[in-house]
Amino acid sequence: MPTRLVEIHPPLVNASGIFSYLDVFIRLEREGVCLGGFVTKSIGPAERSGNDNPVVFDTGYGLLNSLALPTPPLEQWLAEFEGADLEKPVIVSIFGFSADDFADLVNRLDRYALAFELNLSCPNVQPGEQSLMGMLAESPDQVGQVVAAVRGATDKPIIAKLSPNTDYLATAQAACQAGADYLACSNSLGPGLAIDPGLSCTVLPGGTGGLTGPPLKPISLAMVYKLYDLLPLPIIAYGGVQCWQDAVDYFLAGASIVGLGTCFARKSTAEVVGLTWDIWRGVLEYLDGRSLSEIIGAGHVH
Amino acid sequence: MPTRLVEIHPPLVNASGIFSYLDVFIRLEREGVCLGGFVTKSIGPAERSGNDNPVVFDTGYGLLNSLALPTPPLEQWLAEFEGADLEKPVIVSIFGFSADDFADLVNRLDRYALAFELNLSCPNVQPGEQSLMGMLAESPDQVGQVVAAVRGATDKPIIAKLSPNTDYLATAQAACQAGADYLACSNSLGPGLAIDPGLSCTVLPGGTGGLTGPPLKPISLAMVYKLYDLLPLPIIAYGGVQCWQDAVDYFLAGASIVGLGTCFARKSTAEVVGLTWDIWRGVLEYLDGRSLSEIIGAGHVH
Amino acid sequence: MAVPCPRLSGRAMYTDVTVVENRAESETVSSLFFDRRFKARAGQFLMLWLPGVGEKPYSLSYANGITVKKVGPFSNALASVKSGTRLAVRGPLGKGFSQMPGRVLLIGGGCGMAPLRLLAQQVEEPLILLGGKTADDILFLKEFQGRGEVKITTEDGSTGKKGLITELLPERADYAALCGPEPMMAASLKLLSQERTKVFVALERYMKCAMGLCGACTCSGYRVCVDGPVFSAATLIDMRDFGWRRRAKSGRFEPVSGGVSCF
Amino acid sequence: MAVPCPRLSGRAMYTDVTVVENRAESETVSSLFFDRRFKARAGQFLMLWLPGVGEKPYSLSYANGITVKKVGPFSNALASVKSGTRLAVRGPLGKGFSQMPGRVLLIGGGCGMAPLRLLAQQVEEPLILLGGKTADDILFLKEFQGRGEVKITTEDGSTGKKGLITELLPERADYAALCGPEPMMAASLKLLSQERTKVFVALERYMKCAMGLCGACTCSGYRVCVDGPVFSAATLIDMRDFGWRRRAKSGRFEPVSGGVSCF
Ligand SMILES: Cc1cc2nc3c(=O)[nH]c(=O)nc-3n(C[C@H](O)[C@H](O)[C@H](O)COP(=O)(O)OP(=O)(O)OC[C@H]3O[C@@H](n4cnc5c(N)ncnc54)[C@H](O)[C@@H]3O)c2cc1C
Ligand SMILES: Cc1cc2nc3c(=O)[nH]c(=O)nc-3n(C[C@H](O)[C@H](O)[C@H](O)COP(=O)(O)OP(=O)(O)OC[C@H]3O[C@@H](n4cnc5c(N)ncnc54)[C@H](O)[C@@H]3O)c2cc1C
Ligand SMILES: Cc1cc2nc3c(=O)[nH]c(=O)nc-3n(C[C@H](O)[C@H](O)[C@H](O)COP(=O)(O)O)c2cc1C
Ligand SMILES: Cc1cc2nc3c(=O)[nH]c(=O)nc-3n(C[C@H](O)[C@H](O)[C@H](O)COP(=O)(O)O)c2cc1C
Ligand code: FES
Ligand code: FES
Repeated sequence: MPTRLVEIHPPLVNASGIFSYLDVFIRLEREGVCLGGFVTKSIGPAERSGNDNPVVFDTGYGLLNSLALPTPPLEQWLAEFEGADLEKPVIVSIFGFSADDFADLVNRLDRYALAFELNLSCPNVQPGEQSLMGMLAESPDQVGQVVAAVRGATDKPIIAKLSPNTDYLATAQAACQAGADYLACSNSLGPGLAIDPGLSCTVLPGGTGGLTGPPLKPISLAMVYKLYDLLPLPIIAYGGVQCWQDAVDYFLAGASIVGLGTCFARKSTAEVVGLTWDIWRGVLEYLDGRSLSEIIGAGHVH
Repeated sequence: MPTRLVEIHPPLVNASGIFSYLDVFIRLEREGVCLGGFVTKSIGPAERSGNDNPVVFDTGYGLLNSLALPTPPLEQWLAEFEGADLEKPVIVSIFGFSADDFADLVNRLDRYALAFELNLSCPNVQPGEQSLMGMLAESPDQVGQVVAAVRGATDKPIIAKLSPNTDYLATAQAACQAGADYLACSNSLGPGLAIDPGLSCTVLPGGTGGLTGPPLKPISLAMVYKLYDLLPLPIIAYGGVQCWQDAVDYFLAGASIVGLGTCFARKSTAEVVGLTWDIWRGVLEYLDGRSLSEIIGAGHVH
Repeated sequence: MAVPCPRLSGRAMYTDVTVVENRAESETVSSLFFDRRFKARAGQFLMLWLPGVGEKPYSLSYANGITVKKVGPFSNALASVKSGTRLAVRGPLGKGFSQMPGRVLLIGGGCGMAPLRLLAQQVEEPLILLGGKTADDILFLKEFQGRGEVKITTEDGSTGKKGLITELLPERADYAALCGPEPMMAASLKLLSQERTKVFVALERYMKCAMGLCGACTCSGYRVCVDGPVFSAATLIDMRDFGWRRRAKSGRFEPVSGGVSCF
Repeated sequence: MAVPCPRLSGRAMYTDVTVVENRAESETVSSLFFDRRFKARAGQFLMLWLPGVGEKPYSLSYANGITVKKVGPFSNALASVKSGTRLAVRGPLGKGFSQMPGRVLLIGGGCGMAPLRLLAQQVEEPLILLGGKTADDILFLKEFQGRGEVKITTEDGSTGKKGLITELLPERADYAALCGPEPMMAASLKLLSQERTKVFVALERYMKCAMGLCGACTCSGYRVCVDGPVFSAATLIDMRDFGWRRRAKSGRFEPVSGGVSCF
């Protein structure tokens, strides 16, 4: 068991890049959302616009996105954190282009974070860039350096967010050795491509985008299951959760916390709130009086 | 343009492992299926039972399978080919555990094949095995050796079937250099895992299975698109085709032939025949008099 | 009740059922009853999954039950589950028997009596012919007698007429349904189809995906899991393999009479 | 017609439309008409995608059309598409205006007149107040006059009363709908809500996903693309950012009056 625990009750959060901003979290908290905490969009070292629209494409079975990490200036983030009237804890997701970037961000944001989630694995890029996935998740060495730099800068829990498209066992091991407290599985899949047959051209800027939603679920579930066996770190599961059964699957595979993203597509604030309650109530009914810890990893029958 | 062309009209086939046997192909041909040819299940060097049931799991959005390459004895395959009263051409899919295995199979099966599809990329295993994906698709070197061995054994077109889970650009390049005539994108994704919350255990033998159907579509489409730009080889597209729009997407991305697999789930012979016609008629309406070659790759607007 | 999952609506892979009774029908045959009734036509089947053991097809013999003959590892494990056990099942799968208005002949042997039992509930006053090696093979006798006239043959004469079921044929009928060992069905079919009878036959083949994809269950190109397991005589004419051979787990052909048959 | 795709049924991302007319409404404003009518409530919008240029939200001004003011690169490109051009659109998206039985006041400024034009068709005998800098800003005048009484203000007095639209307030009404520059709407709201009028306001924010996921379009935590763009006065009370600030493409805050506004 790690010394640094992420205390989140209920153990449900939004996924990074979903809802993104503190004002949306405050709104959802006021309306009674059933999440134990929130995860910010990935905050970067400098203002970025991200890609031009269209940045999402619904395949009918999952979502492709190529937001490519838009982020307001860090000063604005700090002001927003200062002014935020929020009771639930916030996991701060960060990204950068070097270990120093990550460490600097942690220094500036430390007092606002319950924990830091390191985005090591976004497959999306603005034109001409290399992706975080390419720079970091594909290289256990790089991942080790980033985590070590962050470890040096904070005592808060560190969550290493992995990619399903790389050798995640190696990345996870590197993150673990460098001092990560949690693993997060997973960032988006692929990337994939969308074409509009009517206009006969690709849809997303640069053609491709990360795939999320139901297609990711079995892949991410396999990651959680394998990493639970391999490493002693607790796991936050992301990927295709739509209903309580999906959340239960992740707990059985070994996740301690489950994150929700694409399932909120097209949902108003009231509908978002309703869905979180449906999911958590379903989990409670499944537990039928047992504690959650009894089912975490219970799908590992050998 | 390759010297060795796979002539298939209409340019639709079943995917390997779907329907699998010659007697099913004969039945579908008699009933008027709208496929230009058939692809056998992957034929191996020796009889194999594959995994114990359950070998499939429907996630509700895609299919996990872990058949793990069952194959009757080669002698039976030869007898079945001899006796087969089939008009449409057959692409023979083969697999082996060494370059020699592949070459031997080609020697024995050469006279029955329109072309050979090399399964370099199946992620499924019987307990204790290494997967074809792990042995071959993850190593461009190995892929080069297998393709070269097959090239030495036949003048028939060689199709290298790639994995979406590995560095497919490198694999494709190795296959191309070693003399492959076609690329096939792609074999199944992941693998992914399925858990039964009711019984609190994993479903598939060994836990994981390759993911096919709609989740694979955007990933495989990205592969086709990128490989079309990178290499001069024509492409056979597999992955998540459910309707004519999906087939059109693949043609626009650069595929010359499109394969159908998971879309046939739960369909009777008559329904399979109907679906193939729906897909091909949709493509023809989309073409609206143009020839297919006009749209192959036409989604590449720069 | 928890909100059902949109992902699973109408396409859940498994239904969890609890065994509420395990009833011995004979020395080697048991029926399992579930806490759930299935809306099914006779001839349709369930895939029953025993974690760690396997997953195999069984015909519904009751709206809420199946009947299993102990012949190998899976069927022995299945026949010995205790009441209270939770099982995961897929189905009902496949095409069952059609409506059969008119005079119906039901012809059953071995575990074929399982789907026939359910079918007997779904047709009016059938004439029922049952055959077995010995008295112990004749299942559900009371229930069949409650539905129509029953005639029996056994090879050892321990009950009914001594001999083969084919000796009771031809009986005149508008429809006939055959469930049993394939050689018996093939022989009966030959005798029957010369008469003006619409004949339906329930086949068994080794099943893997049970969703029409893998081809494992092919009988002369028909995928038994989706095109069958019930076929009309008109289709059977086209099926060379019927009564002749089937594919084993690897896809290897074996004679239908070979192996440890459950009949 | 080709069989529709099960994958796409009810959840296709884009609808392809063809522009059948590009009508100049003024020097800087054009309406595009499509070969397809949308079932929509006034206030709902389409995401319009111009490959290589971008994708932006536009309110339906007609059941089969939108109205665009040329203010920047995208709107200029859009306003210059020729009839016959094929476009891909998403929508109608968002929450439009509710039913408004009773006396309705429509208050519009700038491109806000676009959704208001459609709304004027959906309510009975509205009283319509239109404001602009100059006569050229007053759109759809004939069509508004065909639906109810119209009062106009312009800042330069080139048509209607010289002054601001707020000077025509308070008008008594059961409902009021406001579409226009945010400072104008904020000022009007203050005057109106003291009366017993149910007020609805249509907001604009920078949109990326337009499906409620990314948060780009937030106004004080409400995601305008799914919770709006139409909000009731009751909700607006809770929205500090209304009339104050909005997020730009990066998420950076900017004043609502800043930048090249389309109003
Ligand atoms: C549509 C269908 C309905 C069936 N209904 C019943 C039923 O109501 N009652 C019943 O007792 N049995 C039924 N069976 C047979 C059952 O599925 C098992 O095959 C049987 O119980 C033997 O399994 P085992 O592992 O115990 O024996 P094994 O040692 O595996 O096999 C014994 C014999 O059964 C055959 N067999 C094995 N597995 C399968 C399979 N998955 N499908 C078809 N044949 C197989 C083998 O070829 C062998 O000859 C049905 C089969 C099918 C295809
Ligand atoms: C719900 C909604 C409905 C709209 N309806 C109409 C309409 O009916 N007619 C019309 O002409 N315009 C409408 N707009 C505004 C339109 O989407 C564009 O913003 C506008 O055309 C300017 O785009 P541009 O690229 O030409 O100018 P730019 O140079 O990009 O921007 C000009 C100004 O518009 C703002 N803006 C840019 N992009 C967006 C965006 N995606 N969403 C919101 N604001 C943006 C900028 O902050 C800037 O102040 C609507 C916006 C929203 C959110
Ligand atoms: C629109 C969108 C934006 C995202 N932005 C981020 C991001 O900024 N940082 C990050 O680590 N992951 C980001 N992701 C990935 C999600 O956090 C999550 O890992 C993924 O969507 C899988 O979960 P889901 O299937 O429930 O959506 C984004 C996903 C989407 C759909
Ligand atoms: C049940 C099943 C069995 C398969 N068996 C094989 C196989 O033997 N050899 C092979 O190359 N691919 C095999 N595949 C992969 C398919 O050929 C195909 O690449 C994949 O299913 C993607 O296409 P789809 O999404 O249309 O199903 C199998 C797939 C399924 C679902
Ligand atoms: S069992 Fe796979 S096709 Fe019938
Ligand atoms: S534009 Fe993404 S949430 Fe509204």
